[in-house]
Amino acid sequence: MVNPIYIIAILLGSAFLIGLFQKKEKGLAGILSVLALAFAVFVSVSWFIHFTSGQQEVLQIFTGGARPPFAINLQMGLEESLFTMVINVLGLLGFIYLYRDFREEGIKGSVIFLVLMMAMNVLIMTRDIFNIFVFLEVASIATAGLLYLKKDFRSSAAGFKYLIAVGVISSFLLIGIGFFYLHSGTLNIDTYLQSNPTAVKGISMAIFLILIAIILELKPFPANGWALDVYQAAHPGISAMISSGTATASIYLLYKLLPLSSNDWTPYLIAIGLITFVGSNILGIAQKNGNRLLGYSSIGQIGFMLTILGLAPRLGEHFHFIFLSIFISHFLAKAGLFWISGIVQKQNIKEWSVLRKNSLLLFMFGFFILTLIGFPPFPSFYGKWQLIMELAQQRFFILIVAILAGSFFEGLYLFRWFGKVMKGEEEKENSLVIKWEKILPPVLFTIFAVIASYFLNNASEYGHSLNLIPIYFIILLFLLDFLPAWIKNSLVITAMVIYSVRLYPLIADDSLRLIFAGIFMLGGILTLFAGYSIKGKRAGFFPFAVMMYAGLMGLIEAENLFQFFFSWELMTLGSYILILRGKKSLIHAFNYMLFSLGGAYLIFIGIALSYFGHHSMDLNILSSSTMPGWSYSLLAIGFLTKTAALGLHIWLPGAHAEAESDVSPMVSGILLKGGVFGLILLFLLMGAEQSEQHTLLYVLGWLGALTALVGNLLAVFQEDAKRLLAYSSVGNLGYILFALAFMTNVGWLTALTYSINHFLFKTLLFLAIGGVVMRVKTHKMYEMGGLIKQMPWSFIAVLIGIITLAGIPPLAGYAGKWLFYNAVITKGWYFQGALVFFSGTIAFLYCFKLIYSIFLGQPKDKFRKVKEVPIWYIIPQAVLIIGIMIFSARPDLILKPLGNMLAQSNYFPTDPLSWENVTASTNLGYWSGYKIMLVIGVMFVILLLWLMLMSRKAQKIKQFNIVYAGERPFKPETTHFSHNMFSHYYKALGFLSLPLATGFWNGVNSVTHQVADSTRRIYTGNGQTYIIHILIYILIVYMLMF
Amino acid sequence: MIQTILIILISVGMLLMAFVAIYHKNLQVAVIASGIISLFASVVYLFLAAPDVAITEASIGSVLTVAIFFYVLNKIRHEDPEK
Amino acid sequence: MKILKNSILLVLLGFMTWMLFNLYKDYDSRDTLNDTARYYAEKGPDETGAANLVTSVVVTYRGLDTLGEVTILFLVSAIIGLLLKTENGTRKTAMRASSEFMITAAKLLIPMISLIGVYIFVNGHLTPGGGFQGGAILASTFILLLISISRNKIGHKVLELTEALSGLSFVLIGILGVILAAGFLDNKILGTGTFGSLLSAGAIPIIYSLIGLKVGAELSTIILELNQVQGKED
Amino acid sequence: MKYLGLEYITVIAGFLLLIVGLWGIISQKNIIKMIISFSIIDTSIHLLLVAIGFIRNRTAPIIDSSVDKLKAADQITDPLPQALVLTAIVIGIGITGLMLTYALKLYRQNKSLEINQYKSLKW
Repeated sequence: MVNPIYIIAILLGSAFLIGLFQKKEKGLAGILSVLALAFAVFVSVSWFIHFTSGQQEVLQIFTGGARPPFAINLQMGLEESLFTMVINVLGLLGFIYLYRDFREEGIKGSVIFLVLMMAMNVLIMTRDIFNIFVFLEVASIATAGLLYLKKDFRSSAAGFKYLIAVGVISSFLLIGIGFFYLHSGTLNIDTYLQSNPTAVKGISMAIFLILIAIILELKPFPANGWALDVYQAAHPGISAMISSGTATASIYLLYKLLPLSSNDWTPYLIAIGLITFVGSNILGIAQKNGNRLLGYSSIGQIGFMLTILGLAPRLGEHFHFIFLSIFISHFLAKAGLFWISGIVQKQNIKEWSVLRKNSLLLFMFGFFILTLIGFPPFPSFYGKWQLIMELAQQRFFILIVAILAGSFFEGLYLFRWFGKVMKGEEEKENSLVIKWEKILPPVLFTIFAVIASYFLNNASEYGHSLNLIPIYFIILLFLLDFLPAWIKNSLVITAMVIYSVRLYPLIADDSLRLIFAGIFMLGGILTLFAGYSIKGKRAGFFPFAVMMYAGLMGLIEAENLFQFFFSWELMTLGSYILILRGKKSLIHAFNYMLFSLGGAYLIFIGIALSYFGHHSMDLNILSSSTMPGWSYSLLAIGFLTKTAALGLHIWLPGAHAEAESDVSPMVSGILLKGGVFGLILLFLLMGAEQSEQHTLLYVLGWLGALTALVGNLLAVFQEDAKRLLAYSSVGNLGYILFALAFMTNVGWLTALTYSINHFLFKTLLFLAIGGVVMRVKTHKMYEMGGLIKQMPWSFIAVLIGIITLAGIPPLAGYAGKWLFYNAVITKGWYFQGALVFFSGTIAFLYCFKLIYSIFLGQPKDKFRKVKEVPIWYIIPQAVLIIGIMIFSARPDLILKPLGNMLAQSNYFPTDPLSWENVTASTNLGYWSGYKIMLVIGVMFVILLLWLMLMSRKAQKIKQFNIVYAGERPFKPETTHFSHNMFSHYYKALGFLSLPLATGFWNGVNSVTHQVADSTRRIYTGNGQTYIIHILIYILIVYMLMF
Repeated sequence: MIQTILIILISVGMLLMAFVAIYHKNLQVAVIASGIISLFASVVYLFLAAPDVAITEASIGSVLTVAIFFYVLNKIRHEDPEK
Repeated sequence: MKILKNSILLVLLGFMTWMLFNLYKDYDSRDTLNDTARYYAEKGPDETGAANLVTSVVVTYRGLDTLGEVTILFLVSAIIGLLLKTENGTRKTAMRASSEFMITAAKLLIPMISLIGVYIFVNGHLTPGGGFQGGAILASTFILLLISISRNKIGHKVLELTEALSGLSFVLIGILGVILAAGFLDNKILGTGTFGSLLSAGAIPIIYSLIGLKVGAELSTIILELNQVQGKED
Repeated sequence: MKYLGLEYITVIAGFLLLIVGLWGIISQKNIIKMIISFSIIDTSIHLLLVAIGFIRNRTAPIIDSSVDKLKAADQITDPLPQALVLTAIVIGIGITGLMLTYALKLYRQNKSLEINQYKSLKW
């Protein structure tokens, strides 16, 4: 093994040697620097391998010919080797990234860089306090020096502020070191620790000064204005070094020095960390400058790590895993993002949409953003999960809330940025110049992050229980993204078929899961068929579609809460990106993500609360939650964000309406059932009919009823066909929620019937309407009209869809209604039932509007030549229609086993349906889908024949018959019957559809922005103010502590 | 005793010079005042049995630092905005 | 407004004073050496062979610190050069005409003062003073040189060469310590010699001379950079 | 009487100088003044450190004719803080030099030495 002292010697020696070189030898200088940095990487990696392969003994490196504490010693152990390794890898790649910039400026830049790397290595390894001071100064000066790469005034100003601030901070450090020596008689950390230190007031204050100085180096909010300016002004390559490198070294320093203090720093570190984490993430919301935003995010993440550091004594054996997971994601993602920022060379985050010109960059950008937010399967997810669960176990509920709030704010601005990059206004100029040395480091860091994910997954407590095959498949799809769409589509469909076949035996005896698996898989395959109509590559579609379906299937397969949450997040992420793909869906996808993120965190807290007092993650722990009220409510609200209950519904219409034609059915017909499945799981585990949660259920029942009413009502007033369907989904999910809340056998059958129905008809309708919209290129119904001739098939599909939707016999919708009345009467929720019944009649209104405005009436000139929708849309529609027919005629096929299961498995044993062949009966009456179908069918045929007989003499009227045409108004559509169709209803019922929820959320949004915007004014830009902040910060912590 | 009195006097002198350095309008004078603080400090070091530090402070703290200050001030004066 | 702001600052400073007073309260003068210092006093002279214990601490026991600090000066001189590079990249030196008297005086004084500087760092292990002090004195002679001789050609080259070579040698001697003696920067790579003589104390005189040269060169570079800038608009 | 020892006076002077320096750095708008204040803070800390190493009635840590090599431990002051101060002084001039260079650069780019003129970066 190479002695680690050579890292220092070689780096420093090369720096001095390069000082000898002349300007024209800059190529040589570059090579020498790379070699030196590579050597450092080699040494630290070999030590890391040495320690991870079982070696325990820590290497002590002595200098100056004497033993510590008399001379300075360095230490190389597992931790040191890990941290030097990551820093040296960063250094090597960071240097390669900056290579060209250094070259243009002569050779001195590489000298500074090498010295910075050397200083960071020493900082990690040294065991001597004064040595820390010296090399902190070296690192700060090198950092300030590297700001030279940008020559503008702002960069100089930032450099000066940085120097002054760091100067003041290190003054306090030095005072602390002096008094530490006075009281302890040593400068060596180990010697002091071994000497059994007693808490003398003097020394505890000296240690306080040392620690607070290191903490200030970590840029705690709000004493960090100087650092933000540097992040913004520096060359992004340098910012990457500061954010990932210097911060790493400093946080390790703090970790190393913390044991010195006999004071309990735990609460202070937690508070400092959390204030920083939440504070800078809130401030990030109002930030428009990309680099500064990354700065805020950096500082926030470091605050998070500080919190974890503070919690270390409480986290016990899990500490290392949690810390590493959070650390490595921050480390990789932040460096990667700063590097990408250097390629983009844009200030305002809006202009980052230029990234779209390069799909690799775009991919990496998204990858790093998601790594930061901590979505599964990205590395920080595992740590965050473990952390929250440990905190729950120790009843730190407020901490959980604070951490998740901070994460939420971070998610908020990162997703907004992400959205802007994906869908923001197109950059005109073609200015994305990409050099190999600029793209290599982020690519490598992406790969490292994938590897880190893999290892963290293996190391995490529940990771081995995950089914990673879908994840590998998603990665494969990313790699195959260059193939044409139809190949990938076939691949995905095949995979889903294979997956279904594999899955079936596992859940065959669990009808509940079987139904939902059927919806997810069958629906998935059907909707993917529509995708065959799309030519080209359809880049970036399939990985996320698979991600969504993988998430949905994961929900079904989940055996423990970890798997469940993992899949839930996966599903959210996939669907978000699918929705984002729509043309005008930027803001809607963002809203969807916000609600999903908030909902996911509520679910997270709910799981954590339920986990309290248990020692397994099994799903069953939900049934014995020690805080049932809280955990069930939080979980319910979390699931309701996905099912778009009233008040949480405002994201849905836009998201569903603006998505691509074949994505709308996916997210509406299928995805929403994910939320329903969550609710079902929750209600099941809450403990059947004898559930204690009556109040919660009662409230949910009301919520369902009101959602049904408002959703349907809002659907009535829509002019946009897809938006109408979307609001109708809100209403339909209201029914489902209402019926679920009954917690009776029939109630649940109702809910499940509605779920199946909604899947069938909403997928059908969205496919049909989506096909139409794709052809006529408008969403506005009053602009369509008379399309029955051009699109007879779509007409039939929509007709069948709305018959099912409206619950008109003979189709399956009626089955739902019949069950529903039975359930309401048995349960006795008459008033709510009446409300839901009333909303059912409202549904007639919009169903009529849908079919009339689009397909009947006067055809428009410009649509005379539109064709029927592609065959790939018709196939799935046909399948769905067949499905509706079967389910209508033989509902017993599904409902009978389901009812039996609900009755037998002790969930809902009372008052089940009794079946006699195809006829179902309760004590209120009976119903047979088959017979109704027969009767109505006969009636329909008779009526049709009669009508045909009667209207033999009817004459056809040409379109421009004067009797019908009249004068052509200026804007003909607006006089059309279907424009503003139900305005008179609006007068009566409009007050119900006032955008109260939207108003409320807008208010929340603007308040948050106001707070962020006014708080960040503490960063006045004046270096002096920053120093005053630092002094006040020291004083406040001091006063709290002593 | 003489030492004590001397040290007290020097300390008072250092504080006075510090105020001069901070409040004097003329930057040159302020710089020289800060140099004098260093010089006084090096005398203190001699009293405190630290000749090494005294020499260093005198040569670096009071001579070279002041020289660097002057070079920069000179430069700033020459780069008048009016030019 | 300004008064208000200043009084707030004064209150802040008042608290600061209070905090520092608490630090002072626990200060108590020492009457014995602690273990670390006792080791230096008892073992230092024999281990390192240096009579000046401060030197033995600076150069040997805490050699890594010294390496760091020398690096700081090295960094600063490099950074100043980078920061002050003029836009078109050319640099002019000051062209102040020097009087005959100054030149003569400088010619007389410079060798003498330089010698003093060299003497100080060569004797660093015996008498007060050492590399830093000697280096600083060398740098002062450099200032004299700049003042007295216009258009001097004593340019970067010599300084950079001195700087880099002495730095490299410092590191190399450090590495020799690993190979030949007990660790990085161990001075026992050479014999400790007769206590109190010039050629004693192992590598200390060599290292301290290198430090002296390096510090001198670095401080001179800093001054030179600042001086060259000055010439820009003259 | 104890508190009239050299080290006590020096420590008090050091602290007072530190406060004055801090005052200068937070009250003076001129960046040259801020840098001067910073070097005052530096000097004050050096004073503190040297005082910490001082032991009354002992000589400098140099083994010469006045110090018995074998009884050095009872005759000399603590050499370590002095070594630290040496390092700190050199670091101090480095930082001061760098700050001054930045000041010069700022003046060139903005023609002002007032710290509150450099606020193009904020929030």
